[in-house]
Amino acid sequence: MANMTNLYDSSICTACRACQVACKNWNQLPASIKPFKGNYQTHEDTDGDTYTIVLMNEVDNAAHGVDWNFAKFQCMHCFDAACMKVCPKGAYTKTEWGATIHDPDKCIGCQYCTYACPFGVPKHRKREDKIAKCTLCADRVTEGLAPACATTCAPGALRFGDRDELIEYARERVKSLQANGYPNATIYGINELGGLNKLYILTDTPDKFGLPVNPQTYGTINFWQNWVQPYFGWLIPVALGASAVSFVTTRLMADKHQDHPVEGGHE
Amino acid sequence: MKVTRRQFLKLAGGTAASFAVVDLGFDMQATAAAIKELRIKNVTPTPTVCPYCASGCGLVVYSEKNAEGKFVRLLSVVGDPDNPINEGCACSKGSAMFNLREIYEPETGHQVVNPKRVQKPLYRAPGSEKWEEKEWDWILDEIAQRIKQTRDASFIHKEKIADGTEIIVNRTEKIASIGGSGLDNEECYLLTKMMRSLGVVFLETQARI
Amino acid sequence: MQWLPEYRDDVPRVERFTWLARFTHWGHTVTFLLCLFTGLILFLDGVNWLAAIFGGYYGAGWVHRISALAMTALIGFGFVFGFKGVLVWIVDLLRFGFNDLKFLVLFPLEFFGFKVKVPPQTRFNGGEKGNSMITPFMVFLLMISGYIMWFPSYFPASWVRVAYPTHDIAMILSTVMVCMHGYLGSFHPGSGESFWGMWKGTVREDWAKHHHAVWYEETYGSMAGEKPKTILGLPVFEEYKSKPKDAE
Amino acid sequence: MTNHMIDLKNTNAALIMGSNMAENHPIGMKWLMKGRFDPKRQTKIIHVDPRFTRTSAVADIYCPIRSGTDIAFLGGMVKYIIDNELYHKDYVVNYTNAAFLIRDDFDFKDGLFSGWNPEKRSYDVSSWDYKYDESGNIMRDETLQDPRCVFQLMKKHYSRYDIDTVCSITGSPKKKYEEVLKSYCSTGAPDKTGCINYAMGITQHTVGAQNVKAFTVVQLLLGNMGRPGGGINALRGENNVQGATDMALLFHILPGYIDSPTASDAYKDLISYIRKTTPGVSKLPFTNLTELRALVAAGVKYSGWKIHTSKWIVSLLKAWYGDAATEANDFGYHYIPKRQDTKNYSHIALFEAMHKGEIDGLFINGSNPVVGGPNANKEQTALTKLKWMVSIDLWLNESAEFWSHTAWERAVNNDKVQRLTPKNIDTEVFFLPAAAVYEKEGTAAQTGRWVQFRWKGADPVGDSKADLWIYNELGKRLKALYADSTRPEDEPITKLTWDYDGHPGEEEPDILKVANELCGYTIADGKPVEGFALLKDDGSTACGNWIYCGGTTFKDGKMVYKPMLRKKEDPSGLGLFPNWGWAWPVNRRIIYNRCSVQPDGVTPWPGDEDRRLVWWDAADGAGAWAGHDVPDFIKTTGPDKPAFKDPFIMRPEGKGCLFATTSSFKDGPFPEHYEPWESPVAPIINKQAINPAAKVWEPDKQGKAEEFPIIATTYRVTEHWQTGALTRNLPWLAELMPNMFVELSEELAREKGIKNGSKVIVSTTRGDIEALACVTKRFKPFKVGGKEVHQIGMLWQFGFKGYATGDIANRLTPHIGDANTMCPEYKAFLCDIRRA
Repeated sequence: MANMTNLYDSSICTACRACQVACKNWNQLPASIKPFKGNYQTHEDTDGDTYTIVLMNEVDNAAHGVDWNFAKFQCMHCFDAACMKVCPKGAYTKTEWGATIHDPDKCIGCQYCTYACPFGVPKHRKREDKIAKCTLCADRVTEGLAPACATTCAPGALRFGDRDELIEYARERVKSLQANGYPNATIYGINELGGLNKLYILTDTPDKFGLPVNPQTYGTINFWQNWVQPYFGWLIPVALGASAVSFVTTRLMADKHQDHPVEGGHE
Repeated sequence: MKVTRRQFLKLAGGTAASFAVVDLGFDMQATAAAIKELRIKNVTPTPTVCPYCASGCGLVVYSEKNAEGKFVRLLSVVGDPDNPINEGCACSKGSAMFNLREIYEPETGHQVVNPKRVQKPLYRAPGSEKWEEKEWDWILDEIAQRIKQTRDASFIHKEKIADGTEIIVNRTEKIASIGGSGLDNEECYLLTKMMRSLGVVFLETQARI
Repeated sequence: MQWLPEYRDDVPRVERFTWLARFTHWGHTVTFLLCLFTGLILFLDGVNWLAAIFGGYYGAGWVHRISALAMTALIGFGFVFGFKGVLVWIVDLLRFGFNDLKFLVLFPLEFFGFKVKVPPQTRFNGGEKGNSMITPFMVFLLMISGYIMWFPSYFPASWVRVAYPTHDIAMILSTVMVCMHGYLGSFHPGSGESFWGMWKGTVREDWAKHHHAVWYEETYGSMAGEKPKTILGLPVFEEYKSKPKDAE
Repeated sequence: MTNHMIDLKNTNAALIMGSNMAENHPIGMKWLMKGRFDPKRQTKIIHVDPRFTRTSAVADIYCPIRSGTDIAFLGGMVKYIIDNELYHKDYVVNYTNAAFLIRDDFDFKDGLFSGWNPEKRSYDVSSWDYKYDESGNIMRDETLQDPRCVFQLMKKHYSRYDIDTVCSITGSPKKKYEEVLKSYCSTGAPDKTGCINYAMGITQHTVGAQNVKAFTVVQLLLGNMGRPGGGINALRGENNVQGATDMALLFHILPGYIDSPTASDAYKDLISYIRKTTPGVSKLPFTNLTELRALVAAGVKYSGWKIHTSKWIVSLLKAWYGDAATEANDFGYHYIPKRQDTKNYSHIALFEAMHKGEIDGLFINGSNPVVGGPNANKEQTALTKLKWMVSIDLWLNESAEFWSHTAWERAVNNDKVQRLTPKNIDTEVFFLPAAAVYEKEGTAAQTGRWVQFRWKGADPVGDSKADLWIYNELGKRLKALYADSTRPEDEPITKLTWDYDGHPGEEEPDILKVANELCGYTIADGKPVEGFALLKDDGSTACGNWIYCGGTTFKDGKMVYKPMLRKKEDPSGLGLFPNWGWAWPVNRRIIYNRCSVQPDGVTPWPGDEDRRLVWWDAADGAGAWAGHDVPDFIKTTGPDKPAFKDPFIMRPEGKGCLFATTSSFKDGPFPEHYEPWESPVAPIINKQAINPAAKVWEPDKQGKAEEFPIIATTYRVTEHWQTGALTRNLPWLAELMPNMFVELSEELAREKGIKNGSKVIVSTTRGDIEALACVTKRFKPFKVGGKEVHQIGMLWQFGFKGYATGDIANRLTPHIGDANTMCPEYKAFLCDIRRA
């Protein structure tokens, strides 16, 4: 099944943040007004009412003087999704086309996913005590529409389509960028975390955009999910089982030594 | 992937809006139950034009109507995919057009009318610290009275020009009008016609500044 | 088949636990079990019925939190009002020694009903000492990690990330301990009387002599009158290892 | 815009100057990006701006420029084009006035053109004119060698603008400047076009109009006017500022850009008015319209399309005064107010008059001068001198609540700034809640002159009403108040046509009635006039605005309002979409489009076949102009007519003006660099400190570099719009830009000890504001005339109302405007900044 995703091109994005508003418009999200802190990027992170933001980073660049790097940031819809791994209620599912969908009806607001996510994307929405995050506009895509963010993007920095085809296009584009003053241009999302269902064309290395260079699922999460949850838990039934066996065997043995009064201890 | 353009939603009249449609190549009915139903399905959009910069981007308004066809509430306002200027795109301002009328409350998430919108004509008396709600009839009559008083008291019908002859000038310099660049053409036209006929010469719009 | 030994007040009994100790113990039992069952809803899949008992996940979540708060309060309560008792307990744990090791080695046999001869034990036997060390530590971990998870925004994200597996592991280990403790403290034929010790506060004198010979001797037996060495005003009976009294 | 938004995809290079296009006209970037990825165009995006913006972030070349030095920048470009012979020779010779000879008494010295009158601080413009031969023809030299030809005069004028001098004025790094020159001037090749996109960064200067004029010179030299992908594109900021201007909500014009009359001999009656406003007829013998018609039929030299002015004004008067407009009463010409000849009524003048207490009543129609007006402290105080004020808006904006307590709170106690309380403000305020854009219907003209209809998609909130309803009701009530009057001075009202009510039972006015009057109808049958060529000056047609004539038609027994058209076809592939909405004039999408074909009228420019818009079709009967676009030319003007090679039909000489003759400009026929009113440096290229013809309103308020050494400018961000009333009240936009901030360089921040995100105070002679600091790498100090100058930038979109609030930047800006337009100089003034 083909994976459908957004390709974001940082060389085209003007950071108008229409995607951010269109997302709120489509997903019926209230504003979360926070004070200005000295950067155009007013939201430092996604929150329960903000599924997507645009990262803005000013970087000195010897060749250009200054670069103002933009990167749309939202759920990366990782193929190997940590949120899905840790969710105790199985609220996360993966669609056939690669979106990681969170079901608020199953969510109990425990926020494990928030901290498990290498990008810290899923966020707690206080008024409902549920997690909320980007759905890749699954409701739109299922009906044949592109996601709200990609639909509204004026300069065309967001393209929605078949992941493999987008990767092919991105490779060409990055080559051209590398030849035209952006030697560090790169694609982000092909292999990171075993593949993201979000792709980025970056004009520089990911760290210059505020993206983790080599995102990893946290070791503690892996330990927990791969060892603790599946194996350690068996200790409990083992303990219960042993008690049950003991319950029987001690009484059987006691029957053999009828000469000893039980009440004073078994000896 | 095939990106096709097909008639997505059946629309009335000459206001057909087609959408950039993605052909996923498989039946999407089987997807997770967590996915919400498309809330603009079977809703006829109304085309309009963005009120912000002068690029003239088309927008479409999706509204919920009751059985009698009366407007109930907004569903969404998005870029008009048919408009050749923006082809369905909208910038952050255009994308926020829903908020012009309605908002989602942060505390409850409920959809309510934007509380900043003024819903009644208001009057502020000289020296007062507050507004008073008024009816349209009252306020329009009062304004018409003020215009007449000021105009009649300050009207210059005839004036001598440099060569000493007297000509009709029909103006008042006591009334001024500014703004109007956010109005529709028809509204601007009525405004310019009304103001000029009142003799207003202090007539300005945002084009100047 | 007999579940618990009969409670007999026609035989001599000696006091084993004060009302405060018993109160905090059973308080912990209740709150721990509430936490456990409400928590298991998250740990296990397909136990929605369990959540339903507590009024759904939302309700279960609050039962979990309130129980956790109650447990924390009990600990505080125990420390404040039973400070001396806690110290006694700790001091007894500090007496972990050769006899306890021997007990632990032999214990599995006894556990399944084999007849073994265990060395005389102090107030708490080797197994109980182990439980007394592991369970509180686990509860401590559960508390810390639990509160971090409850209020994640006040802690560094890395702490929160560690808190989840910690809570899980601590839960598993403490639950294992609690299972064993619960069984041994009640239905295990050898220790049934200890249930009454915690329930009524007293145990049969013969049982005490048999199972906790050192404690019995120090408290009620031959050495009861001796002025023990003290640390912080509390009795320390180091020597008794060297001159054990045969219980039989 | 001479071209339009979609046309940006056809360009080879876009020079964005004085505009932050990506932020303020984001959809324009869509089309530039299409061009960038089109292998045929490979559009280069060049951004010239004092500050590295989100436009710069995606531009191919970014070149910094000190605020207010655009003419120096462009003058250097003109010199570069001429020196390197990069101009489009055929175009320049045939389509511009380069070859025209100028009068011998025209001269330029020490920064002053000939005719300067130091007492009046104005020019006698008579020497800025062409040389005529005995038969009244303009003398020309098509070899461009005559020292008195425009081309040679221009070459001489800009010879002073060498790259080093320019960079020492503008503060641009030389390397970057050269990159811009090389890249943009390459569009002088006949197969290439380049467009210039500008906005208020160009116009809001004391040399605003001349800045645009400098674009004209560059674009004409490079042969970029009237061709797809070319043009001078004013990116207009308000959705219908074009329409409001078309409708003449400006003191100096009547609808359709014809002069508004003054109380002077030249405008004393209709015939005088026509004589004054129609090119070429001033000396012709006529005393009535019949005689004029005969003269026009016989042909009038150097008149251009404006020869039809009489038809436009008479049709306008017929539309306004109906049966009361007859030839006997000059068609009611005297009902239109005549302003004082020498008095200025523009925004600054209006508020100066108001401040003096000369105005009693004010209408604010969806505007917010307390935030948006220059010298906002003064403009706010001016409002207190009114007896009454009407504000029509969606929100209680800062101007509607100028009397409130918060309106007078100031961050800094400054005894020069007046502070009042509601108690001592006696202005009566009437607030009329208006419906939002999609709660009503009507048309708007976008920046490319496309007029599009907006349908009603929702009901107005509460009791709010469409502005059309408000004006209609008010008009009706005024007419009722004057109904019994027989006084002649009340005739403008009693005779005014005012019939826009909808069908009985409908509350809303009938918008099609307004449309019909606006676009013109025949008096006899009330049916639409199909185009302005059909308007008459005998009273048989009525048309509220001649340039909108043709916007309506009659089809299948019904009136069709063309802005409602939504047919999405683009046969040419150039993005013209002729049946989408309607563009004035007569649905022409690119004006001056005669230039897109060679002088012979048939051959496309070499290598540029696919950008030919119109052509002469000899096969069509006796021959006619045809094309993808509606030809901006008289359809029947064939090769046999002298005007065949005159593409600029609105000009008397028919050519694009490198040299602006006589009354076109008040401050010179060639753009010359002058420093802003408040400048940190002494003049470098001439001896004049500021544009000599600019009117100084408040000489005592001029900030001096010793006290205020930092250049300040104001601008907008993409998340907010204009004064912010329409965005700061929207939570989704308020969260994106929640507070007022000042951008400054890291260097200046270090010097002043200012931390990013901390509070700062910015002061000028007009006032002080508090804002948050945004310390950025995107501002860098300029090296100007050998010294380092700092520039800071502020958002002017904040105020004390709405979800996003902050101090009003315009409390700092001066009351001084452009010499021609009086557009205030918001973009370059002096200030100081300190920690709060």
